[in-house]
Amino acid sequence: MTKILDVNGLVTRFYSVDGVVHALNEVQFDLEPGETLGVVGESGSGKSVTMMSLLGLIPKPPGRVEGGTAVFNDGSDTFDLLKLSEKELQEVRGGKVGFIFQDPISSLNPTMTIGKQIAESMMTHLQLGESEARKRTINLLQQVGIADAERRYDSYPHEFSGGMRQRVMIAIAVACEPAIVIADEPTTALDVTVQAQIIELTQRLQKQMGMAVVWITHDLGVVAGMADRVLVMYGGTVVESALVDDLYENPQHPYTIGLLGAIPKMEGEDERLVSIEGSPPDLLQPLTYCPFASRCPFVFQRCWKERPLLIPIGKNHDTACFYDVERGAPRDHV
Amino acid sequence: MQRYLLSRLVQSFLLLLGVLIVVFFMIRLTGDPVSLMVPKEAPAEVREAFREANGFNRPLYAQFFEYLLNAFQLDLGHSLKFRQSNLSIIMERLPSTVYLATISLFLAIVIAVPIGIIGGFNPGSAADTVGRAFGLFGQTIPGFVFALYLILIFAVRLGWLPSFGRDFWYSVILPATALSIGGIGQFVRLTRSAVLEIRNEDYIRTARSKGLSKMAIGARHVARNAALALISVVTVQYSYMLGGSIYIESIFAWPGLGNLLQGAIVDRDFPLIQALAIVFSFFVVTLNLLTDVIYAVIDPRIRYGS
Amino acid sequence: MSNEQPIVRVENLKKYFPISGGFLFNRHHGAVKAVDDVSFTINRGETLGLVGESGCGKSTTGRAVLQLHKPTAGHVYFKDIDLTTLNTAQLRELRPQVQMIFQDSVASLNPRHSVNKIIGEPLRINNAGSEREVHSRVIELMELVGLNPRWSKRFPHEFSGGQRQRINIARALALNPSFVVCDEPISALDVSIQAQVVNLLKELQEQLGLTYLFIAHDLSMVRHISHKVAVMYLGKVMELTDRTTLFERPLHPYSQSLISAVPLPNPKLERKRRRIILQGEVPSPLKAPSGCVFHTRCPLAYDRCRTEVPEYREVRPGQFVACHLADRDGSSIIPAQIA
Amino acid sequence: MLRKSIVVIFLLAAGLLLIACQPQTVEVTRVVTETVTETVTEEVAVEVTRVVTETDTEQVEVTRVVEVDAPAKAEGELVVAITTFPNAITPPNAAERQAGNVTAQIFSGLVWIEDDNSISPALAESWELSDDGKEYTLHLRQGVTFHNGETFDAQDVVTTWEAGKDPKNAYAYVYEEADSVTVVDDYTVKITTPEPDPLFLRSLAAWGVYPTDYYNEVGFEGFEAHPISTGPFKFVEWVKGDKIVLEAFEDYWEEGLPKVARLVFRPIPESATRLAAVQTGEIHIATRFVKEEADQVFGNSDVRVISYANDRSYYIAFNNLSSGIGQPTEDVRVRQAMNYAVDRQAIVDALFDGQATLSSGFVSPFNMGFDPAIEPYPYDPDKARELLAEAGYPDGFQIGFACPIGAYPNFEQVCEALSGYLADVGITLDGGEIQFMESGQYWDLEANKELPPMFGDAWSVTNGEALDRLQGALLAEASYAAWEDADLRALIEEAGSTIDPDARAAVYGEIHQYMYDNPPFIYLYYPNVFEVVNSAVQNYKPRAAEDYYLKEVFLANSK
Amino acid sequence: MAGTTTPPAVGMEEYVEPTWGSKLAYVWRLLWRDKGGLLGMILFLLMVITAVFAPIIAPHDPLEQNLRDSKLPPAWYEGGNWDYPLGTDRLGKDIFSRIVYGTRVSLTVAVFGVLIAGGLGLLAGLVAGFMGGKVDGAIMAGVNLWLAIPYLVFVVVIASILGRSLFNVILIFGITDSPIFARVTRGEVLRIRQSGYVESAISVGASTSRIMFDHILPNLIGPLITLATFEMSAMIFYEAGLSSWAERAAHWCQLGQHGRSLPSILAKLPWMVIYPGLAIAIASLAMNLLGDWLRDVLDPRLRRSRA
Repeated sequence: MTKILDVNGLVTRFYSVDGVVHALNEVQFDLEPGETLGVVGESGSGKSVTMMSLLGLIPKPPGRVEGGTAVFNDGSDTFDLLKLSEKELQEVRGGKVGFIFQDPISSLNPTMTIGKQIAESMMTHLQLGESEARKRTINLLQQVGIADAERRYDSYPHEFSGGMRQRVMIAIAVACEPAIVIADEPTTALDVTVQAQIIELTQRLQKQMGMAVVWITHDLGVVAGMADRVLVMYGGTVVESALVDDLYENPQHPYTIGLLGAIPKMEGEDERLVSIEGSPPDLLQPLTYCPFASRCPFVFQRCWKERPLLIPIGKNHDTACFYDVERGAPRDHV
Repeated sequence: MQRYLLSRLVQSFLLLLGVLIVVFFMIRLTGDPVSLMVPKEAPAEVREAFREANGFNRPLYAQFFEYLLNAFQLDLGHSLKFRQSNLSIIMERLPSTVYLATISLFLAIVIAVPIGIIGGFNPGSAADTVGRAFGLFGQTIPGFVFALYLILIFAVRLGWLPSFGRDFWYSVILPATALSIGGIGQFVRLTRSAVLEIRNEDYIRTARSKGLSKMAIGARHVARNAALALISVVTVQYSYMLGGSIYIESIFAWPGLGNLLQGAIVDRDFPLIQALAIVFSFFVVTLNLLTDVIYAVIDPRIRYGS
Repeated sequence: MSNEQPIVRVENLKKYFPISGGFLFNRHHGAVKAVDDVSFTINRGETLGLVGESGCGKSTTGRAVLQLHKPTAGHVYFKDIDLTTLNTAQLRELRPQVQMIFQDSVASLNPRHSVNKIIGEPLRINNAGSEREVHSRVIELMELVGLNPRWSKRFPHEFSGGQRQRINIARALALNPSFVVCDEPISALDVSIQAQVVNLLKELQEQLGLTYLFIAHDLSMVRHISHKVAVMYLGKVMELTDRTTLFERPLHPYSQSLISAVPLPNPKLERKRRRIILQGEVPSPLKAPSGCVFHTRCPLAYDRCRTEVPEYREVRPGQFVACHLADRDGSSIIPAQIA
Repeated sequence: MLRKSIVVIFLLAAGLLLIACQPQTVEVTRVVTETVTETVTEEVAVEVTRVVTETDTEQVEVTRVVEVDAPAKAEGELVVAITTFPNAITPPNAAERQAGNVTAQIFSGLVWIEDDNSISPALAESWELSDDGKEYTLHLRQGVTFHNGETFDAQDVVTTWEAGKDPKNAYAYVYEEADSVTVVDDYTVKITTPEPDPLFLRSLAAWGVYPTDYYNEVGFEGFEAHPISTGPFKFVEWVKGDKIVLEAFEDYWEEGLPKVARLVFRPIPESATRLAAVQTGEIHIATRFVKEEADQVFGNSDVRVISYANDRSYYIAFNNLSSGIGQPTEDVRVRQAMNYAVDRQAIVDALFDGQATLSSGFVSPFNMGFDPAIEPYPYDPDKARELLAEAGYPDGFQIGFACPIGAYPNFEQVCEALSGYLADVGITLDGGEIQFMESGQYWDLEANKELPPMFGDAWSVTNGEALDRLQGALLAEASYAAWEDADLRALIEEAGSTIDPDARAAVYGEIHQYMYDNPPFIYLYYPNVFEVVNSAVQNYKPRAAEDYYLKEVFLANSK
Repeated sequence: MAGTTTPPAVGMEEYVEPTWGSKLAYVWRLLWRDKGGLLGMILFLLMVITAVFAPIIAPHDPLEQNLRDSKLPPAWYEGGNWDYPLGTDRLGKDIFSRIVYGTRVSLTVAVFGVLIAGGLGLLAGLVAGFMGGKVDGAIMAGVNLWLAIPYLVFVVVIASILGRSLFNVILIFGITDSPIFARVTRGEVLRIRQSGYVESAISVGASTSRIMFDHILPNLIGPLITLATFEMSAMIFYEAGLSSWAERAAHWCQLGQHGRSLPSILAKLPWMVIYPGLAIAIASLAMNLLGDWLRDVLDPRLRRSRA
């Protein structure tokens, strides 16, 4: 199967007051059509920046995408996202790639009716007239589970609850039936019961429309249930990538191991949580050694001298670490 | 929303009442009105007659209550100089001032807002630089100096436009330009910063993620929200233009309220100054109220809000 | 815990926020019943977890217990002293013993104060010794919570989120309190950091014999740290019991759905699990539903729930529930719902 | 950002370039210029501008030769700028000179004051004065009609008097100078005054007549809104704050007048705007400029400058009624010394480009009885020091000094300059500085005699006699007087009751001399005023009191 | 765990207490980044230096008149001389010296005007924001009332009652400008009161005065300094217009003193207006630029924390 998205060596930097923030350091991943890719990592690890960089959504200045390729191939078209002009990118955004953002309160324009905010996308990409767009928007609103869609078309965001707003966001993202939907922590701001609703809705729409979904989250629980594959990011780089079962059963990167250990179990007696001591890396320094070195329990001298690259260690399982956790010794052939 | 507006209405009314009281006593603090108003050459008995005729011999509280009572009946007293009801004098001049202020405001908005929007969308660009400089220029050049140069250039040197008065439709061009320059400066800066701020809002990111063009984002998402940020400033500026255009009206011999006030101050026509102060305050209060109404109309969060 | 002696006793606590406004004169249009008739006890050295979705009143409960919000009604006994009857001065005297850790570690630290000043503030307020003594206590506290004492002159923005929360904890512990309300202390933190803070809180509890009221919306964390758990919904406690019982045999349909909604970090289990997905969202506390407040979303609701407020009572020893169904047959509804 | 700032400065500089293009002109024209307008022949008016440069070479430049061809009938529109917004345009109410000038075109008075200050008949063709000097019998002109067609007769004079002394009027007291006005027959009226009043007949010039029927019909307010009299122009409309429009009255009693069909007054308070508007041709006559402004139109053939002395005497008053009691200024030598200490000419040169007449007393060169032999005090600081030493103040003294702000042109600077000269002879100021005050507050204090022992002021008269000014400033009971001198009082009272003009002139001469020797003031100057008029304007003659009559003015056709 | 030698972790470096030097260096970095702020700061410092050392800088007494040298053009024009670098006015006073001393006056007016306005506003805003309820309502009603009354009424009234003096100009600015400070202060107080650190201070038993002086006031400084800068710019601007007002003191421009003849002066003696006018424009520009910069630097919402 051809990959719908193949990203290699993506580098993004932010030129801030305090210096250059090395936000992305040669990020590498791919996406198959129709699959769900979970992207996990803590804040600042570069999960959102990666996706925003691909579609030219990072604020410029101070941001700058400085390297890499991101080949998009939906069967009919093949092109490098990073080489597109702003105008070409506009066609991709919303048309071929939909976005769902974290905070549905601030992510919707407070002074525009939600109907218009959805229809706008259709009118731009599908060249629909206003009435046609309205019809399809109402239809879409019903699909995302908003009752009384006809009337709600003319409502403003503040009249909606958080969960409803997130449904609207989803409607905006899928309005033009994109090939990829990128969901950037879409449930973080929501309550558990609502989170469950949103997850279910996304999965249903994904099946219906056959989209690939990139689900960015810091919650390993959320992706466990829905992702096909999981990408773990740390310090602006991908540290591990594996099929979901493989990752949870057989994590290879010390960071992934730590992350899994940090989540309390929902059954049985509680043991002490595994905590990853220390703080996330300072991205003001260029990444010349392993970003996790300062917090890694397995760290050894090489980790401070060299940056580990993503290497395949099993079927569909890559990791960026010099240490073989299973063997309890440094990898020798890397 | 009606409740909200009603309550704002009542508040405005109370505010006006406060203005009436404060203005009365402040004006009275300035001294014996009689010696200010009677010509220097007039003999003493004339002064006393005048005092009596105008009721200045009564106790202050009696004068105050009469003034208040009259004010409620829209009687703002009589001008000493013009010997007419202040309100009728003011009403004669009001249309000119409103006309000038409105054109100026329109001019300021039409010129400044696009400059601000362009600057806000392209911070650091050449257009932004020029726009900001223009804004600073507007805020640093005194309006009346600017006005004099407008006359020198466009009336005297080039002979394109009349130098004073309100005789032709194009008479308004020079005074309106002079009056709007300060507002332009302010609007450029505010629009720019509003746009800059809105550009960083999450919903603009959402709009971009939909693949909208810059134009569409600017027109549909930024403009309305930036307008919200500008409304209160625009109304403040408008009330300034209505009330603070003394220099400009005077320079252009524009038959408006500012000119009237200038004359009233020169002539020490305190009843008229008092009435004008009240009318200007009325503008301010009304415009504040109007701001609230506009907000209520265009900001859906207030329109349906709690 | 063996020590079954209640240190905190909350009885019928209510906190209503009046809605007022209007022109000319403030008129009361009603009240938001943020906390409506909540009762619980916490034993010495124990942790009571308080969970619920946003807007359920759990934070208000925490603040009302500490009298940071004056309760509308009810009593809060701390070591048999009724806090609700104390005046400001008396309360101030008692403050050292009851402390709070706040949610937002960024906002709860004054950006213009150094760490030394922040952690030392409670000591200074309560005149706990000379400046030198205060400083040495600050150093001690920083070490206790795992902060490098040499950073005491730094300012909050120079710390990471986890470190800031440690500063918060150190401040709360400065006066050797016996009871600490932790208001969502970890929800703003990254997963790996959450574990650090929770571990720290647990260690401190063991070390210092602290009693916690632990407020959170993350059920797995609450399960991890708590001895007893209370589930709140729209200002009322729906269910209160020890944590094992709650997570294994919840009686209230709300508890059940809440637990079932927690995503498990285990793909196989997660795929197998059947969720109870509640419809809709928490209604506005302004317009709380009649009868059982949960009836609008309850998959099992019937007529009685719409009209009659279910009594909050001990259905089984140590398990308090407010549900009509539990009244009929507490145990029978569980297996049907949870896979 | 630096780039931005540079642009800002550039823009500012660009704005200033407009200003900066002026200095060259300035330097070139930094000459003492004197503009004189004279009519050379009856046929042709030649405007001659004589430029006297610093090197004293004389240049005569004929700027424009205009056909003088007075039109047979009234034609054209004359636009005149006035500097304030008139409060009213009826004689008893028109509060100041500018409003009075509008009024003067609509109304005619009973007598007419000629340019040389002599009195000639107007609506009263002749008159007799009773022996006791209190009763005037006026014989009125026949066949005069009002603008509305009413015929003018004796009853109208009574109406005028009655309407004029209505206390609602600002100048009611002018009419109250008459005790009674009675009709003798249709064209004869008798007017009595309580005391013999040498100036009374003059004030009848200001009694613009009211039409009885019309006034009774419309009343006070109605008349204010639409005045009707027998003047050369009739009222058309008054757009408040914008313009007053008059048009020629065809049945005006003086044959062949007026000569313009329409007369429009435009209030333009800002002098720069007036100057601009007269240059653009939007207005024909603009008044009240200072020398520097008039210089701006130098060389512009579309307009010409008219300058003339204004009978407004500027002075620094001393006080011996209240605050000045016990001060050194009570000594006449000190007051003389202070008059010697000031270099008037330098002040006038610096601040008025020399365009002012120096003052030697309160009787001005434009007044009856002025003695040209009395020269202004020369600048002689040594003499001043000598006199001070003689008076017992060899090291000078300290004294309070106040000046009004915004009342008179350049007066603040004049006061400053003056204080500098006083300091040179050792006279310093209380508090180290002049007490400057807003004019309203200033008059207030002046009327209450609460100003410091030394204060600046000015006093103008409009009737060619110094009497009003003398009475107002030097009789203790007058509102604004600060000085009392028994001898001087006797002289002033004598002037006030001497009816015979020649005898009165002699008294004025005595007063002039007395006040020179025994100065109650530091005398300053009479400033020239400047007007700029369109070259087409003919026959325009303003007077020293800044009043003018436009009935004979016409607009030349040639352009 | 593999026991290894680990260099000090990133972000864990020894904390060095900032010295004055390092603080200044930081400010310098912030200035260097925003060249407008830099320009504003340089101009502002120049103004301060000029004001402080006016007697040393100015070649003449600003009040010294010399009628013989009146109306001289600037030195580089024909007829000018370097005794009077920027020429003289009609009384022969040195324009340059007057600008130098005028800087003093303008700065005095701006600084004290802002101090009065800020003081009054701060007090009112603090009380309103902190007490809330009826007190707040009453104070804010007063503030709105104050704002609704035209500024000229204050000018006319204060001029009439107190006469004209530098002090009264300051007083007018102080009084008319204070509502702005009151509003901003109140808004900030309300915001800070809601903040977590105030709540946590209450929870450790902090007294009201401690909260006020230790928590609220220090956090008000940033926004108020920024506001003060902008208001000072406005005051310098308006002081020039009102300077007719404060007589005697050597003012920039003295527009009012020239009164109606200003335009003719512009035409005939332009240096009397251009250079003082330029001084005002530059001062106003400096304060505006400085204000923009301070807003960026002091506004905690815009400040970047070290990650």
